[in-house]
Amino acid sequence: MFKRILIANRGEIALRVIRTAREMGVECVAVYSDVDDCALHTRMAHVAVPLHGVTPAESYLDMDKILKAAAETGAEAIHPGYGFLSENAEFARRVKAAGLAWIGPPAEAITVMGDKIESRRAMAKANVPCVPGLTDPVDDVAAAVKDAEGIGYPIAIKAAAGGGGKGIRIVRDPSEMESAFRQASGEAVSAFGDGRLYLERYIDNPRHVEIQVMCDSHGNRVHLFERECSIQRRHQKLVEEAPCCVLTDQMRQDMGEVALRAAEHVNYEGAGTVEFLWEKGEFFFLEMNTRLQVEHPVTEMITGVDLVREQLLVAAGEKLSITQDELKIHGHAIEVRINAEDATQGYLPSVGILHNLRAPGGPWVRLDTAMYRHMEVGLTYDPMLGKLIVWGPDRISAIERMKRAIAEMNVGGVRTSMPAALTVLEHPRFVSGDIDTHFLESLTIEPPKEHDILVAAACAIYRHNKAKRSAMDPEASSREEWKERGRRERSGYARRLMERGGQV
Amino acid sequence: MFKRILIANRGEIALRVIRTAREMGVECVAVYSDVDDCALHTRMAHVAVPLHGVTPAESYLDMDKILKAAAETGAEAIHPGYGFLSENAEFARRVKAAGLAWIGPPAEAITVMGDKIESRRAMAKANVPCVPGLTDPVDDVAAAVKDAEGIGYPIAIKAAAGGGGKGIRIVRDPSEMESAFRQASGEAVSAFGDGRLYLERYIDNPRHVEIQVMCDSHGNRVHLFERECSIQRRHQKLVEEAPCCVLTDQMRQDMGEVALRAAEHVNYEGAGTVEFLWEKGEFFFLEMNTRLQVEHPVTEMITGVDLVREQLLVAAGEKLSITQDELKIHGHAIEVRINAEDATQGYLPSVGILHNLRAPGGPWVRLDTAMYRHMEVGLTYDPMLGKLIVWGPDRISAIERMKRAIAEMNVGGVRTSMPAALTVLEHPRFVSGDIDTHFLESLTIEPPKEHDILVAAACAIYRHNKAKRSAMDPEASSREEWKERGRRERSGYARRLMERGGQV
Amino acid sequence: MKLFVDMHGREYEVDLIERAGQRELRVDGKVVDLDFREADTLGQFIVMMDGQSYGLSIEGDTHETHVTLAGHSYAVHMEDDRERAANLAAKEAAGGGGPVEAVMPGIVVEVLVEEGQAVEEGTPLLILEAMKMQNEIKAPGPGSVAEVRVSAGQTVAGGAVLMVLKGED
Amino acid sequence: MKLFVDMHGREYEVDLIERAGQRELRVDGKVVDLDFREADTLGQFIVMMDGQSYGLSIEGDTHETHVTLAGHSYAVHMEDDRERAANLAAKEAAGGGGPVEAVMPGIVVEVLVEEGQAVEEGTPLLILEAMKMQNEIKAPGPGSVAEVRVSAGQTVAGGAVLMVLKGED
Repeated sequence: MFKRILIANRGEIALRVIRTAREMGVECVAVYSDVDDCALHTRMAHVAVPLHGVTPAESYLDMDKILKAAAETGAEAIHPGYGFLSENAEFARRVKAAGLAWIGPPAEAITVMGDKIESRRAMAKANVPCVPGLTDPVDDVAAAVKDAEGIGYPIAIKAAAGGGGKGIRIVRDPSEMESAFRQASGEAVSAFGDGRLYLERYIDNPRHVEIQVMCDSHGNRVHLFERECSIQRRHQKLVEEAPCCVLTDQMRQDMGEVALRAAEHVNYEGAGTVEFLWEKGEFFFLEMNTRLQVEHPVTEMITGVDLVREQLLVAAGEKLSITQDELKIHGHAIEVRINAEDATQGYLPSVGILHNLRAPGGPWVRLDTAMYRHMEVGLTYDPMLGKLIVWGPDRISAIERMKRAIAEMNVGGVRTSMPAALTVLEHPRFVSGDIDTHFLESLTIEPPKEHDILVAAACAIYRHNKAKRSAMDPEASSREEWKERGRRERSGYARRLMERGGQV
Repeated sequence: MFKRILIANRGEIALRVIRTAREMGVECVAVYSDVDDCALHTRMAHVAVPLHGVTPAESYLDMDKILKAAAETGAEAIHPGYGFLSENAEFARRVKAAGLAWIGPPAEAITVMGDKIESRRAMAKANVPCVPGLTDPVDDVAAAVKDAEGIGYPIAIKAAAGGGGKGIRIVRDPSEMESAFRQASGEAVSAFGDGRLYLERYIDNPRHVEIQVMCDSHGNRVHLFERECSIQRRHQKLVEEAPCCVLTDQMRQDMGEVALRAAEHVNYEGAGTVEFLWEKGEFFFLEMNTRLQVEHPVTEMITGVDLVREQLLVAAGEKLSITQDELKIHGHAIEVRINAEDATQGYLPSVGILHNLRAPGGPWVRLDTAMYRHMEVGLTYDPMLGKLIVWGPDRISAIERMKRAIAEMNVGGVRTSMPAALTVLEHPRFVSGDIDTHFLESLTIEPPKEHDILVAAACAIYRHNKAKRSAMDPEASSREEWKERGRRERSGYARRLMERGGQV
Repeated sequence: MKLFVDMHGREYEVDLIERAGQRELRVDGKVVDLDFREADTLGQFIVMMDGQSYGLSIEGDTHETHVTLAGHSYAVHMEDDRERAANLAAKEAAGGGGPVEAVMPGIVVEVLVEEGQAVEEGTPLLILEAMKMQNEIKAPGPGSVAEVRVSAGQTVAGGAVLMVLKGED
Repeated sequence: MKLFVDMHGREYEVDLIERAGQRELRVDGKVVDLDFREADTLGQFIVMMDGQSYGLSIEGDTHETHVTLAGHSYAVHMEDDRERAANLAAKEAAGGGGPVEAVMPGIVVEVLVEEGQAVEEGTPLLILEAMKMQNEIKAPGPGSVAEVRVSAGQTVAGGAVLMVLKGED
């Protein structure tokens, strides 16, 4: 096993890797941008190397800086986490060329699976069922309208270089094609620097079901069952669970075998996820994510397998510690993502200082987060602040436990996606398991009226007490306000916006 | 199932019960003393009833007040937690007489098992192996010296009404008997109001191994395997784990069957623990705790069974949700108790305000605690502030995980037992499983020297920065100090000590 | 003190009178008996009402507060008589139009209208990119564009005025 | 600034010089290069030293601080030259005797010695009950009992003087 690895990431996933590495006796090198100089991953690593710079491009996406940090600290391997450079084949190649181990799949697998069109071709060859559609990018709107007729409406326009739902547009009628094509192309260029689009049949009410696979370099491959991720908005998942309540054992086995076929076809190694659209018992290959996923904890909770540990074993050339026969589903797990966004205001991004954190606890509650008191939440990085995960012996008890855990939690200083998750968990359709990928978007997130009187009265007293305090000690209270303003003005987010010429 | 229950307790165990009750849709009534008016159990219950008063006798031990609160709030059952009234047969009887369900065993079982001498008699009848000793209390020192010769030294002097190690003294030579007898008798009177003592052979290097049992009112009885609790000091456990690494499957089954025999003999219902001394493959009945135990989470983690849920089911007259055949040991779990005591200073009690809390997180880490920011830790109640629990697929990975979790945690404002737990977990004897009930007392708890330079340098800068701040803003810094002093003076602990005529 | 309390469009009138240390509280005219305690100095509160106990988080200032209660989040706006009158007057003065503000910080990708152009309710005004997602900002009602204050490529803060509309008379 | 830093009987001499905004730090004469940052205002710090990163909690005042580092707890006592001299003088003045203080708050169960009585090192002086456990307080060295300040049943605070001993000359 490695003595020391470098983690080319930040936030909760950097911490997630540090935790398992510590438990394995592996030292961790953290890298950090200027804004992350007091971040938890910086504090909890054994060695922390400043990358300088603020934007992802200046820091966590800068391959040269990261490889230099690895060389200088004697790291033997690089874990990319998710996002940033995790699905960058060039980086994987450069890591290996530098004589380091890459804690991820071979660059070739990343390349094939990272391209929507290439991956469809490869999967068709491997006899993996795909959604009806074209395997070539379309040139322009006219071609798109023509091709769409062959595939049949509704049509999904997708970015060839895409992922995470970015650059996707749905077209239900030829008349909508022009506007959708232009928007999708724009987003694809802006997000990926590659405007190529392709068309696919749009499955109307699918569930998003994905299979976790793990492969080592000795030809051992296992799948760790499925995750149900239909609760999403703009293709961003919010609530994930395992297992999926509509899969039969036979279907689970079939999907697992198809996923392993897909992995084998691209000589996969390490952790990967094969995503499927599922409708009425049929399933179609959507894409393969060639990295550890945000929602991996639900799989860990139902199997007892530490996926990061397996990743490290595989990258060090060792064998998987588990076989397919040993893997069993034990109970039910649910994850809720804690995003800095105001779910009651159309999921607007929310920024601020986390001054009032309250974490849930008790049996079978897991919190994966890099939040800390006084942390500043800005717009520079991903809005996901952490994940709340629960386990229960069955789905209903897991739902009840998650509702309990959310009720205990408070992330003071920003608004979060938790009220949306709670609304989902309380909804009869979710409880009965009757969901699809449109379910979340159909919900209006609003606090229940039940406690309005209480809240109104409490706020009035809060205001009254605050006013009374100012009256009694006007100096202290103006000092408070001054401090508050100072904090806002000094805050890195404001400073950076100013530097970039914006207003605050 | 009940609609509403009352929890006659405070702290982490009150929270533990509230959490499961919430998940089952059962409302909770909390009761609270004057010092607990902002405690987490008060905040997280559905209904909170003030008991007034400060000392346990004035609040959590006052049966009249608690029964009145139950009547007024329409609670249908009472959960006593552990400690306080949990093993008080009179209270169990009064709860039932008031027409409420008692979430615990029948009063008769409490009575028999609560008396050291009675319980030994009963167990001998049930063919449960006991430690050599007398079944009658000894009258005085002279009688003790005489009886001890028949049993053989070393001798343990125990309080007949005792529990939790209180009032126990070990005598290795007749010359030590007088002083030990006097101390034990004094402690027994002060702790239990009952000075009766009995003698027992003292097993020199035993392990403390206990079996969790659960019984319903329909004659169903299961054991949930063992807990290893040898890491203790003055009979107060510090680190607990499940399973015990020296037990064979056969021995586990034997001990489980003996424990069920013990439970059956006293018509047990609900959750209980049969404690054994274990030495070289032999085991002897020590006592039965007729309540949920502090260390129940390690059993929950390896079995997936929520013991509080089973308690509620049984008390409501329902059947256990699990059978012996379904129960399997899954992995390994460890618990560390977080006590407010300075392990580096001979475990002196530590009091203060918790102003700097940092909780650990990540995979398979559970924190059961009622700590909150600004909580005052005094001497009125038990010094146990909470418990850290981890799970791993095997013992070694659980140990590594616990070390990692302890390293992430900080309880600022008081000293805790965590450095002692860490010293245990890092010790080769513990790692190899070679422990007995004297192991912890043999350790000197001292921080390692390795980081002394770092700590000394950091403290110097800390002092320097503090001094600089005072110099720059003397008014603010004297205000700080004044506030600090005010906080101390206002603090309930100080106030109460003053009221009782003490000095602060 | 009389307060108009708005949460998500639901409005309540709260009267709070303190007399000789006794507090009387009415919401929409009905007496509310409430025990309110600060659990720490950082925003955690405990409230007892109608025999029930609630743990709340409250953050914010005397006008805009956020309350978290059992996992749900309440955005609460408070005005007293005087503030309400002032706010109403300001609103009236703006007619059907008024400033279009950036609801979040971001980058202007494209401005879709020109000064003087007439707009309907829902007419796309500009595209704002934030968190890598593009969002169309639409006209809140019919009118015309009085002033465009931003251009493509510009970074704007949350609350920044993007353009000013003139309402229909 | 020169500081004598004691932790659990291990003593270090720290020199801290700040010149033109540059800080130079020596521990026992050896230069230590340390990056020290406050992560919040409540006691969390991050320290980088010798290429390693450490998350620390530091609490306390300028004389007695407690540090938590990777689960271990350090009780740190600091004195500068002047404070050290004063403390040494005070210690000397007390001779081998001095006050016996309650190391924790509790209740006096029994006083086992009388004024004027001679004691050896380890002679039980009194029994103090705290957290329901009885603890014998023993004489720290040989001498005699100069004064008994408490009696059975009395509640005492941590640090309270229980009796005063006279050391052997």
